[in-house]
Amino acid sequence: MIWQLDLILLVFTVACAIGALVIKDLLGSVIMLGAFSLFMCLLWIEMGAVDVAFTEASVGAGITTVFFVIAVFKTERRSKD
Amino acid sequence: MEFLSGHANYFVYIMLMMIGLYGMMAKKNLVKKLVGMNIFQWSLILFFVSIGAKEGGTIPIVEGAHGHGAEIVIQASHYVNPLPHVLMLTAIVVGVGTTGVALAVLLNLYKKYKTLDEDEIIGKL
Amino acid sequence: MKFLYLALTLATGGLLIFGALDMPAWGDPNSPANSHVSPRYIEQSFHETEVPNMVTAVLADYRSFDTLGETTVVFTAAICCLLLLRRFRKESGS
Amino acid sequence: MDHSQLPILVVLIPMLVSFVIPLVGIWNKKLPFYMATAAMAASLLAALGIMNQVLQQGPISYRLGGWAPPWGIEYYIDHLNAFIMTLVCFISVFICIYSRKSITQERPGKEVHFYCVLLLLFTGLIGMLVTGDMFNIYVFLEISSLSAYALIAIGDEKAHFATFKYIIIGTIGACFYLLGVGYLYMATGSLNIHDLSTLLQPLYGSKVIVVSAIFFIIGLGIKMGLFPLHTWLPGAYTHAPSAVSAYIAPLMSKVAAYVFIRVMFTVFDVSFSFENLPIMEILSWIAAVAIIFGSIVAISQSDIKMMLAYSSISQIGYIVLGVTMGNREGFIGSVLHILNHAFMKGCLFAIVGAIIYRHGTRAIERFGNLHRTMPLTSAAFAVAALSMIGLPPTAGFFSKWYLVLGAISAGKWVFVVVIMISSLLNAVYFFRVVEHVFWKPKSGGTDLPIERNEAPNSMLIPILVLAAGILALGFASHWIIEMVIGQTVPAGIL
Amino acid sequence: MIHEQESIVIKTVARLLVPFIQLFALYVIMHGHSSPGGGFQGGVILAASFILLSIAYGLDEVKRRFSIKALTVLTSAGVFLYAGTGVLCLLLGENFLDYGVLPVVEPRGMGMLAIEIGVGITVMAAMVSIFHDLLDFE
Amino acid sequence: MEIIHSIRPLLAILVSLAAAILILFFGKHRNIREFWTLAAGVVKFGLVLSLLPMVLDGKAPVTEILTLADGVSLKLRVDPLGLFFALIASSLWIITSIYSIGYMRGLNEHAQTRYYFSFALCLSATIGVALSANILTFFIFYEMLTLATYPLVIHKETPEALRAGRKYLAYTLTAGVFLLAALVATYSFAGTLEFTPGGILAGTADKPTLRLLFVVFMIGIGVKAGIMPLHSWLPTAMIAPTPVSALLHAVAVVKSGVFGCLRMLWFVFGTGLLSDLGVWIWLAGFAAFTIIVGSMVALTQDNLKKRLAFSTISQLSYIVLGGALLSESAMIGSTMHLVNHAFMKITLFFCAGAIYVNAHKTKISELNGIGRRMPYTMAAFTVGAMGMAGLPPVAGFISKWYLCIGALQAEEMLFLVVLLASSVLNAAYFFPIVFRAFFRKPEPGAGEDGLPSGEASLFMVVPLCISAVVSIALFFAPNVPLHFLELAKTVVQQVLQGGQV
Repeated sequence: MIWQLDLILLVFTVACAIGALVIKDLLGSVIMLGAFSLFMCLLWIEMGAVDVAFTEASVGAGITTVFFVIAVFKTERRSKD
Repeated sequence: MEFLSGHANYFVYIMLMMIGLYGMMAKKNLVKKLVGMNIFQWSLILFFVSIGAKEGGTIPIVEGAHGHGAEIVIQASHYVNPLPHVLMLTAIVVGVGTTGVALAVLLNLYKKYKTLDEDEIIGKL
Repeated sequence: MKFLYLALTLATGGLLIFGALDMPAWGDPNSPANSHVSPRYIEQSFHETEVPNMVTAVLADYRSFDTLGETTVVFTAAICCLLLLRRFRKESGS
Repeated sequence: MDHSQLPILVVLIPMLVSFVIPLVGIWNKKLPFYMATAAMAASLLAALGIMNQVLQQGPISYRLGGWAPPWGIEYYIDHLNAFIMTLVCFISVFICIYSRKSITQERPGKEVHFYCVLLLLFTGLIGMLVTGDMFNIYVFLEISSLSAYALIAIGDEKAHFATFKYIIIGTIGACFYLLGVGYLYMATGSLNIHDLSTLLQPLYGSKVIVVSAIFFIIGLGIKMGLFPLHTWLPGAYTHAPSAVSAYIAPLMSKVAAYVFIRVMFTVFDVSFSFENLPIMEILSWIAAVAIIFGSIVAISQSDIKMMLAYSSISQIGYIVLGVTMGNREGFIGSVLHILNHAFMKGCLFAIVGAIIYRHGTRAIERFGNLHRTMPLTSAAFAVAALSMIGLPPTAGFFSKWYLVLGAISAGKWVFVVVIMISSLLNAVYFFRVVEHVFWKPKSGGTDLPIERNEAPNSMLIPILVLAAGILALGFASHWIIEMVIGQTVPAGIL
Repeated sequence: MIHEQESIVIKTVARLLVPFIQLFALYVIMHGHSSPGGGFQGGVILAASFILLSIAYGLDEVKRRFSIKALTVLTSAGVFLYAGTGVLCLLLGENFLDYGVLPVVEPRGMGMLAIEIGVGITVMAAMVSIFHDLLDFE
Repeated sequence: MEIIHSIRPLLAILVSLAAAILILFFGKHRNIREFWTLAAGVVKFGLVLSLLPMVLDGKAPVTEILTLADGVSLKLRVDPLGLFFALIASSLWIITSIYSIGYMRGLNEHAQTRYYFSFALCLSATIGVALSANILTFFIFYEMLTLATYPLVIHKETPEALRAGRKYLAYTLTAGVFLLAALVATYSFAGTLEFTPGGILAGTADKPTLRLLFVVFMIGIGVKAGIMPLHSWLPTAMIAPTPVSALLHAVAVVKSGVFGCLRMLWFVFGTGLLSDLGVWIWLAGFAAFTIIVGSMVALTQDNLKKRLAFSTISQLSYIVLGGALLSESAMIGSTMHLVNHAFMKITLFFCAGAIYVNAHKTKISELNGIGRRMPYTMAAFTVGAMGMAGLPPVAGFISKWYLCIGALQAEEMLFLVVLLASSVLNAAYFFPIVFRAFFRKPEPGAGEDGLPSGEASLFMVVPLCISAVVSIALFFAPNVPLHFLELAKTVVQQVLQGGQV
């Protein structure tokens, strides 16, 4: 475990999480959530949780994002907050 | 300082959890609420995986297992704790199930009210 | 209203930090979580189940009922989406 | 079949049947109802078998996958969960029979998947009841929650928004529960309830344990609908289809209350719950506020389902108040109230469903003449309402009796007063409805038609069974307490 | 939202990719014992391949090949395979999901394989089904 | 007391329950329906009467039905006081039933089936109250009585009647809640709820707590007994049909209240404890206040039924006062007044009902000269009025006599003055009615003279004559008809001896 890498990943994860909530464009927000999920996944690989990371990559970053994107396309992209 | 470095992961998970919780409660847009919900759930998963982490442990797959199984002696300290991983696999799947159902409800809501803003929907109820 | 939510969030955060004060250090191999149930999984699972991937061994054998529940969750989610989204002929007819 | 396999069968039968229902539904739309009823009835039989076994031999342990408890998942059934399981199965069977006509009228074309999801909800509830593993409870909690979300969402036009609110709040609740499990796991390394209870003994000073207890209370409080966390409950109960309200209102919060009791009294022991922290003290005050709040808000409702939903909030307060009093009488009162309230609320919501089925209204003002069009239903309503108020010899009286007794033994006179005030408030809002149903003077056109138009038998019989149950439980309450509930009182409670 | 794509490039690439993705998914399911992966991950990847097809060729095209009924059947069949394995153990006289009694070589490994396949099928079908439902909703 | 197991007490309750169901079943055929009412009344009276010899022999028939809580069961026991009340209720039910038939048919009232049904339920509950062996059983029947009376009170279904019903429920249910609290507290102090002569609470808690408990008990029971600050539901409930008022005021509801009051005073607290705590004087004070103020308010009422209602309030407090004075004669007087007041008051109400059915008059000022057209009715009324004022040869004299002697024995001259003053007041508000009826000429104008040509139907006149005759008979031979005086003396001896032990 390399603490520099660890630190960078943690910072990016938090940044993505905040970004996902702050961005006004819903599609951007949802993509940001996917990125958040990917950083999470990297964090877990780094902790030795390969199975969780694999699942997160496929389920979290993959399917969940797809669902969200469909929902956003079906509804609207704008958001007031 | 030692305490901080030893608990850095916990603090990050706490921070993420607060972000997610705030997003779920305070954001007016329903999609944003669900984004918050996902962040909240994943921060919980991060917490669980952190419990199982072990300094100097490797991924929980037995090395050199093929062929000659029985003779291998396995030391618990060599591998990270697999139990939280198992639990979290379940939690991830539960999360995606919840998201799916929530999105289904959300689409129904949009069809009826043509908006995703909570206040506007309450106004139209 | 936002202030209330912020206060609630901060209260939760405070509670979590309060709990974190007594937690074992991150990655401590001797923490209770790493020394009570899991050593048996690590040390014995390969002998007991002949599966090298401990996660799979625990997932599909020791705690396989959880996994059944989890699969049921997926099944439930699918049926729920079906119930909520799919149009049925009778309904559109009426 | 070997008797030792009963604990798994009670969960497995509805689970397997629910998997089959979508397949059967492709070619036959009628069969799923019968399958669901049969599955619930089979579960009921299994639950009765378990009950019998528990009464004769004491608690049962069942190892899933054959693994010894702390490593594998264990089913652990003692008097408390055997009792509540039988209750849940019993009510389920009758509400399932009841739901057929109602759901065919309200949501035509969705019966197949409705019964599949209903059965999954049932599976989730039973799964939470039988298991002796903290994480397993979470999994089944999510099964039941997901199916409840879907079932509520197919209700009336406001149901979707109520469901969305419920999803958000419910997820917070479930996650807080999981967080509590995580903290316990971190402190002990175990997930098994009985393993935890021994491992936790030396750890009660730890902040981790305290925080986990708080998260359990918040999480389960949300799932129960305890007062400040109840905001999802009125909308969800009101806007769900009537059959779903009749199913969810009596059962879901009760099962959450069971988990609450299990966590606070089996996982943590009595000394921790009552002595280390003022948690129980605070909770009992919250419960007292919930009782009064729910009753007062219920009075101002004009929609009967909304009224019943707020009344549920106040009744949950009773249950929590009883267990937090910390004595035998209070605990017995609580468990008895879980039983009684399940019957009463099931009956009341079923009656409302029958009224909606025949007359399509749930505004209390429009119930005039109801006793002429639906005499038996009105009589059942009167019985259930009297029981809610707590008049003897209906069942509601006896749980109130034990609760008051508990409050007096604990020396908490304030709570005696609270229970007294609340039963008066209950009387106010129930007699308002009773007056409309039986005596309201005709007021020009808004009344229901006079000719007799009773609900169809498949709805009427479950209503009457539940109403008869309320009376029977009243007379049998001491017997039930002696046989079962007396054994459920945790060891540390005198 | 998703109509038949005009771009021939996308169609061709998708058609080329899908078999490999599916092969990988099957590998992940079958090899969950000794490497990361298992029923969930494999199932989701398998679902992703169908989702890719839908995106490239349009939903109707995929539906024609892979009907809603088939999805329903698969969703149920997967969980049923899982629970059925457990019931088989019950019928053979042991506790639920105690694979030790299965009459095959390496009973535990085989039992796990069976349930992983079950999980894979269910997850795949469920995800595709949710995807279709979300997309189809009007 | 020798305990013998017998199913008759239970049967006495079930008879009218069964009748209620039969009435509901034969709702369409009014003759059969009313036959059941009467038949059940006669059977019930027979059953209660058959218990009398046993009780006079010093035996206590007991029915234990089922256990309700640890150490408390749904249990019936016939002791002298209970039997005393049961005799009153069951004998008056027969008379009231006959009268109701005349009244309801005379006015062609709606929803008669519901009326008879609730009536039967009411009686069932009243007998239950009378024969309960412990407070919990008492409470169950007491609340059942509340509910069974509600449909009777709002029988007219007008907004006014509904309002009266709401007020009635508000008062009685609140009282029920107080009673429940008191009863649970008693259970947790004493560990038993059995009615025991001499009380069960002595020495179970400190004095301030017991005093508080006493107050809670009295609030719980005092509403139905109409003790003054808690009385206001009673005049409002006058909106009900007259037989119901008669039942409410003379037999079932208020009498259950005072009966309960005596039960709590003598069998839960016990005379010894009461004088230890010194609380009896509070109750006696309230009762005295109620007697005087109730009579004064009655003076101002022009509505006949309202005047009777306030008279009831005042008369009930005689019983409470006698119960609270704790001297032997006062207690006998109080017990005797239960029966005397019942017969006298029911006569008065029957007369009021007969006047209403026949002449449609409700105001006293309209009654000029009615005595000439309805001589029997007004004669009976006069008998009742004399009894109320405590004049011989009507039974009211006996109870007042005992009460006055009791006040002397207790050396409380104030209460003696109260009793005497009240007699004067009673005379002051009853005799003007008699005077108007017999000696004033009908007011001129208004068509004919607005008065009926003759008596009401026999169904109404016969019952009111019977009850008037009984009121007189009770004066001359208080022991002959049903051994009332003997029973009352047994009760008091029991209670006082129990208190000494």
